[in-house]
Amino acid sequence: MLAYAFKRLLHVIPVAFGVSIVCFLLLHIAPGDPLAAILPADATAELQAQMRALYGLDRPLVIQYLLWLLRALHGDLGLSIATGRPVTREILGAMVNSFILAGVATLIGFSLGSLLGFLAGLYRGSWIDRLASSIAMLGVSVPHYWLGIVLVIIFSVELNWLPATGGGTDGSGGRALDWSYLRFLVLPALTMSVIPMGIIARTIRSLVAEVLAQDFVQALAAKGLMPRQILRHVIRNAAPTAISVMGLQLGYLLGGSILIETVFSWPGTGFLLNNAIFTRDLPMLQGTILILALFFVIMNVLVDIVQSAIDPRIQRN
Amino acid sequence: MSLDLGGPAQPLLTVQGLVKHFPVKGSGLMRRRVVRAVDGIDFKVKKGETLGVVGESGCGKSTTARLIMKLLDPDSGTVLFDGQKLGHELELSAYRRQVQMVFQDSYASLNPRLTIEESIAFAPRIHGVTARAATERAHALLNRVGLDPGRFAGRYPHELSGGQRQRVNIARALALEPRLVILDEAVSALDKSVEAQVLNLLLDLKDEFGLTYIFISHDLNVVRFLCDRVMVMYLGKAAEIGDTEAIYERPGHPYSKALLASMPKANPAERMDEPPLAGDPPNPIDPPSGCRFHPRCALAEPVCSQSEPPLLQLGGDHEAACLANMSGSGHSLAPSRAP
Amino acid sequence: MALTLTREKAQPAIVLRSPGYWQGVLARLSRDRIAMIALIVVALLILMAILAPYLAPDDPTRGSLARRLKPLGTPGHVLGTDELGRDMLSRLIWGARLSLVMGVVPVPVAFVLGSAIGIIAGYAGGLTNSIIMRTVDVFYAFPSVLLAVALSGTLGSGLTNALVSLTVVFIPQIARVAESVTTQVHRLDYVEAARASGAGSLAIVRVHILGNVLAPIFVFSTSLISVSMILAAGLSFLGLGVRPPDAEWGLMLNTLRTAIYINPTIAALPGVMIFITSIAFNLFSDGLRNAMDVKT
Amino acid sequence: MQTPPAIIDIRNLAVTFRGGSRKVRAVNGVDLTVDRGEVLALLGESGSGKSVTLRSLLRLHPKGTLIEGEIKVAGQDVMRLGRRALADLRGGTVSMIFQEPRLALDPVYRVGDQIVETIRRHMPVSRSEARARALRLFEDVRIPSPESRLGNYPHEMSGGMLQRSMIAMALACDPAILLADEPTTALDATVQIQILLLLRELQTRRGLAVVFVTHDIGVAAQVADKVAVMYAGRIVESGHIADVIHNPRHPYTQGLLDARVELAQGSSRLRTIEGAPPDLSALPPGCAFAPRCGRVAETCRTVVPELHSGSTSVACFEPLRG
Repeated sequence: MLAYAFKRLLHVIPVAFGVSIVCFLLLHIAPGDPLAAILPADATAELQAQMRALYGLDRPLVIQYLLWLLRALHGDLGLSIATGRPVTREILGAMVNSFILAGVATLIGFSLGSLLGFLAGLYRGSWIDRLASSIAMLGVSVPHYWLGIVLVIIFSVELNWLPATGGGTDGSGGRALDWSYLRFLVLPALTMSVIPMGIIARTIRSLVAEVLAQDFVQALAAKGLMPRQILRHVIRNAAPTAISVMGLQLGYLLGGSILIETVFSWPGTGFLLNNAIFTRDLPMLQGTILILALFFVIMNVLVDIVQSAIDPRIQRN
Repeated sequence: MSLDLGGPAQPLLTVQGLVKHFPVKGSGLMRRRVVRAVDGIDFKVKKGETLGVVGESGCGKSTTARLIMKLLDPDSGTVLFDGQKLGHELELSAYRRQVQMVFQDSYASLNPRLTIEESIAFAPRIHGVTARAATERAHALLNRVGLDPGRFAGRYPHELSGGQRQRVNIARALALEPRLVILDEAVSALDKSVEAQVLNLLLDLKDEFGLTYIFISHDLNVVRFLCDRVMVMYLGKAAEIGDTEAIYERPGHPYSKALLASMPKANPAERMDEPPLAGDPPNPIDPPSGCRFHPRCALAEPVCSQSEPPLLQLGGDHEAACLANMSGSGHSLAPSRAP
Repeated sequence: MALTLTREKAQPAIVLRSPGYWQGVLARLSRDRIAMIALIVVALLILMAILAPYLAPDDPTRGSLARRLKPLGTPGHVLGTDELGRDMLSRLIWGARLSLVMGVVPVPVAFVLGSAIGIIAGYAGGLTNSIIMRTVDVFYAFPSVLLAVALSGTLGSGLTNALVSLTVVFIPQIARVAESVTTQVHRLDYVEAARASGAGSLAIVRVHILGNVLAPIFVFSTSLISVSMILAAGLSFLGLGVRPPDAEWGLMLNTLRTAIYINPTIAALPGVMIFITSIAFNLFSDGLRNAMDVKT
Repeated sequence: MQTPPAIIDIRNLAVTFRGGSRKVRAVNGVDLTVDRGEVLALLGESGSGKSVTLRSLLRLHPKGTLIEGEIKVAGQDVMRLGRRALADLRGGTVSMIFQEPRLALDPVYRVGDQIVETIRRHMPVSRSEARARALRLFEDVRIPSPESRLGNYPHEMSGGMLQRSMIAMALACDPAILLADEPTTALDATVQIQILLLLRELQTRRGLAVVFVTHDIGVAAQVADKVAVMYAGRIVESGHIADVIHNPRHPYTQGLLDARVELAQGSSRLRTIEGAPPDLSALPPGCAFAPRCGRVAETCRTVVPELHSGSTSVACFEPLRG
C-alpha cells in the first residue's frame, strides 16, 4: 500500500514538471511586453534594459525557467503587479475560501448525485430512472454561471432572502460558522453543485447497472439474500469508483471556480484569477494557475491512492 | 507459392531454446518480478505431421504459439522454418505467408466491422492479389469449409454461430495457402457435436492441401485423435515430448501420467476414487526450484527440488524430463548407471 | 498444393448482404424519439444562425438609449430590449452565429487532431506511446475551465484566441480516449491475425483499427460539444471571448448582468439559449451512444 | 406400493425469454423428478435449456421471463412462493454453485465474510458461531490453511480453491438440494477431477439431491446416478446413467455418444451429427431434432413426441432398440 502510494507519487513528478513548464511558458506566449504594465509608457531604453535585467528577462529561456522554478519551489512566486504583495500569500488566502466553496458544493453534488444515480440504476427503465436521469441531464447541460444569475434573481432580487454577492461574515471576508457567514455560501455552493451532481448521478447510474449485470448478483440472490442485502453489495462495489469521481470533481470545481466566483464575487482563487487577467497582473495569473493545476494533479494522485486503499480488486503488492 | 526446400526429412519448424518472460505489472520498485511464461523449450515439427501441445492454464502453450507466429518477440531462442533461420535467411513477410494461426475465441478473432468475405480477402489483398481475385478466393474457401458463400459472404461475424465463425477463421487462415497452421485451442469453445464437425474439416483440409498443424489444446482425447506427436508442457517447460501412442500408452513423466488419468471416463463403471493430482497448477511467477512439478509429484524426492531434469530420451523420439528416469540423478527410482 | 479453389467457378450468383454497422446505427438512431427531437432542435439552431439576416427583425447592433431594457412583449420588440436598447430577439438570433461557431468548431478540430495523436500513441505503444501520452497528461492535468481561461487570459480576448484555447483543452481529452480504445483494439485477436498475415501498420490501422475505434471516439467527442458550448459562452461571459458589440449569448449574459434589478427576465434570456443548445447536443450525443452501442 | 415423494418434481415447465420483439422458448415442456439423495445430470449442448431448467428451480431468471408449469421442491410449490419464502428456500433448502466461481463471488468482500453472510441469513447464530461454522466448512471442502484462507479476497485464490469455497458456501446451511451449473467446465483437467470427487463425497455423506448441469458425458458419468439429455428445450431421453450411455434410444443421444473422440481413436474421421440446433425463436412444429435425424419419419415433422418410459424414457417415434 505504502509502496503503491510512493510509486504513484513518483509518477506525478514528471507531470508536475510539465505543468510548471506550461505555466512558465504562458507568460511568454502572452502578447506584448510583460513589463508594459509596470513601466511607464515613456520609459527610456536604458530603464527598460535595467528592468529587464532586474526581472532576469535578458537571460536564456531555460535559465529563466530554472530560476523561476527554484524560487517557486521555495514558495516565492513573485510580487503581484496590482497589489505589490507576494503572490503566494494572496493565493493561499483565496485558496481557503475556494476550498470551502468547492468542498460544500462537492458534498451537495455528491449526496444528491449518488441518490439520483442509485435510484436510476436500481430502477432502470422505470419512471424513476427517467426522472432521475432527466435531472442529471439538466445538471450536466446547464450553463452554471447562468443558473447562478437566475438564482440571484429569484432569491436575492425577487425574494430578498439571500445576499447576491460577496463572502465572509456580513461580507467582511472573515469566517465563522454562523448564518451571517453561511448565507453567503448558499447560492454559490448550490450553483456549483449542479454539474458534479449531474456527472456523479450519470456515473453511478451506469456503475450500478454494470454491477447488477455481474454474475455474483445472481449468486447473491441464489443464496437467499433479500434485495436490501443485495443493495449493500452493490453499494460496496460501486463505492470506490464513486468516491474517486467525487475527488476528481472537487479538483475540477476548485480549478474551474472562476465562473461561479465571478458571478458571486466570492473572494477565492477564481475571483483572483479574473482580476489578474483584467489588470494584466501576469505573476499573479501565472502563480494562481500553477497552484490550481498542481492542486488538481495532487488531487488525482490522492484519489488513486484512496481508491486503491478501499478497493480490494486493485492489486496492492 | 513457396517450394519445399529441405525435402521431407527436414523438419518444417525447428524451435531452439525459446524463452519469453513478461514483467509483472505493478511489481515492487526494487525487484522486478517476471512471469516465466516460456522458459527454454526446444522442439521440431515434421513436414505433414500434427504436433499436439497440451498442458494446463499457465503452462505457456499460447505464448509458445504467439512466439512462433512472431506476434511476440522472444527474449532468446531461434526459429528455423524449413531450415531457414527466421529474420536472417527468411524474411518475416515471406514467413507469415507460410504460417497461419486460428485462435480460440472465434468472435474476437474476426473484425466485427468487416463482412466475412472482407475478412477472408484481407490477407490476399495485402499480398497483392486483386480485389476481384481475392473475393473469388474468399468465396471458394467459404465453400470449402462448408459455408454457402451466397448466404454467408456478405454477413457480419455476430450473425454467425460459434461453429460457423470458426469455419470462417479456418478459411481466413488458409487464404494465403500456408504450409503450417497453428490451431490455438481452436475447437475448445465449441459444442461437442460442432467440435466433431470442425475436427473432421481440419483433417480433410490437411489432406487436401498437405498442411502441417500445431494443435494446442487442453483436451487430451482430441489431441490423441488428431495428433501424430505430442508435447506436454508444465510451467513454461516441456515435460515430455514424443509419439502420441507412446505418450498415451507409456507416459514417461509423472505429470503426463496424472494428466491422462484426470480425464473423466465416459463409463459409470470406471469411476475414480482418488484424484490423480492434488492442488492447483502453480503460478508461473516464481516457479518452484529444481523440477517445477515436484511440489505436486507423487514420486518427488529431495533431489527433485534441487536439480532441474533435462529432457531425456526414453527410446525413439520419446523424451521426458524426469529425474526418476535419469540414471545417476540421485533419485531412488532412477535406473542404475548404464555400463 | 496448387490452389485448385480459384479455378472452380465458386462465385455465387447473388450474395446476400447484411446491413452494415453504420446502417444499423442510423436505423437505431432514427427510432430514438428523444435523439431525433434533439437533432431537430440542433438543426433549427443552425438554420437560425445561417438565416439570421432574414429572420432578425432588427439590426442587432443598433440601439437607442431611449428604449433601454423594455420588457417582454413590447410592441416591435417581442423579447424586449437590452441595456443599450438593442432588440433582444434580433441579438439572440444573430448571437447563434458566434455562439455556435465558438462552441462547436473546437470539437471537430480537436477530434481530428486528438484522434490522430491518440491512435498513433495507442498503435505504436512502447516509448512513442509514453512520450506522447505523458505530454498529453500534462495538459490533461489542468481542469478544462482553468486551461481555457489560462490560455485565453494570456493570449487576450477575441474569437480566434478563444477557439484556439478551447481546441487545446479538448485535444488531450480526446487523445486519451483514442489512445485507450486503440490500445484495447490493438490487443484483440483479429488485429493479431492481421499482423500474422503479414499486413503492414498502415493497412492494419486503416482496415482494422480505424473502423473499430472511430465510433467510440466520435461518441465521446459529440458529448464534448455541450461542454464546449458552455465553456465558450463562459469565456465570453468572462470577457475573454468575442468583444462587444458583437452579439454572442455568453457576452450578452455578461453585459446584461447589471440589469438583473431592472428587468431580470431579459437578463436571463441569453442563458436560456445556451441551455437549450447544450441540452440538445447532450441528448443527441446520448442517443448516438446508444445507437452506436458504445460502452461507458 | 407407496414410494416417498420426489424431492424435486417438475411438470410441464416452459420458460420464455423476451429479447426485444422476439420470444425465445428456452424450455419447452420439461417433466423431471429427482429423489432424495439422488444425483441427476442434465446433459446437453449450449441452447438446449439445461441451465435454464436448473435456474427455474430457484426462479432465478431475469425480469420479464415467463415461467409456466409446476415446480415442487422439497414439498414447496416454487411457483406460488412469496418473495420472502422464495428467498428462504434459496440457499436454505436449495443452493447453487456456478460455472465461474471467480465471477460468482463478490470481488470486494472476503470469502469468509460471504459465507458468514449466507449462514446468518438463514440461521439465527452469532457472528462468531457463523465464523466457526465457516471454518468447519472450509475444512470439509479441504482447503489448505482454512483459517487464513477465510480472510482472502476472491482474486487472491486459484480457480480450484474458489470452487471449493463456493461449494462450502452452498453447503453452509445444510441444504437438501444442490444445483450445480457446469461447476468444473472452467477448471483445468487435474483440478476438475478433484472437484468432481469432492462433490461426490460430500453428496454421499450428506445425502444431498444434486442436479448437475454439464455438456460433458465423461463428467456426467463420473458423478450422476441418472441422466436427462436435453435438446432444444426438451428432455429427449432420461434414465440411469449406465443405461443411457450403453444403450441410448434417442437418435440424438446416440449421435452425441458416437461423436466422442475417444471412440474414434484409430479411425480417420469422427462420426458427426450433421446440421445445427434449431433457432429457439422459430422451432419446427414436430420433433426439434427431426431436421438432423437419420431415422426421421413423417410424423416426426408434425407431432412433438412425448417422453415414453422403457428401460430409459425416450421422446421419439422411432427409438433405437425397443
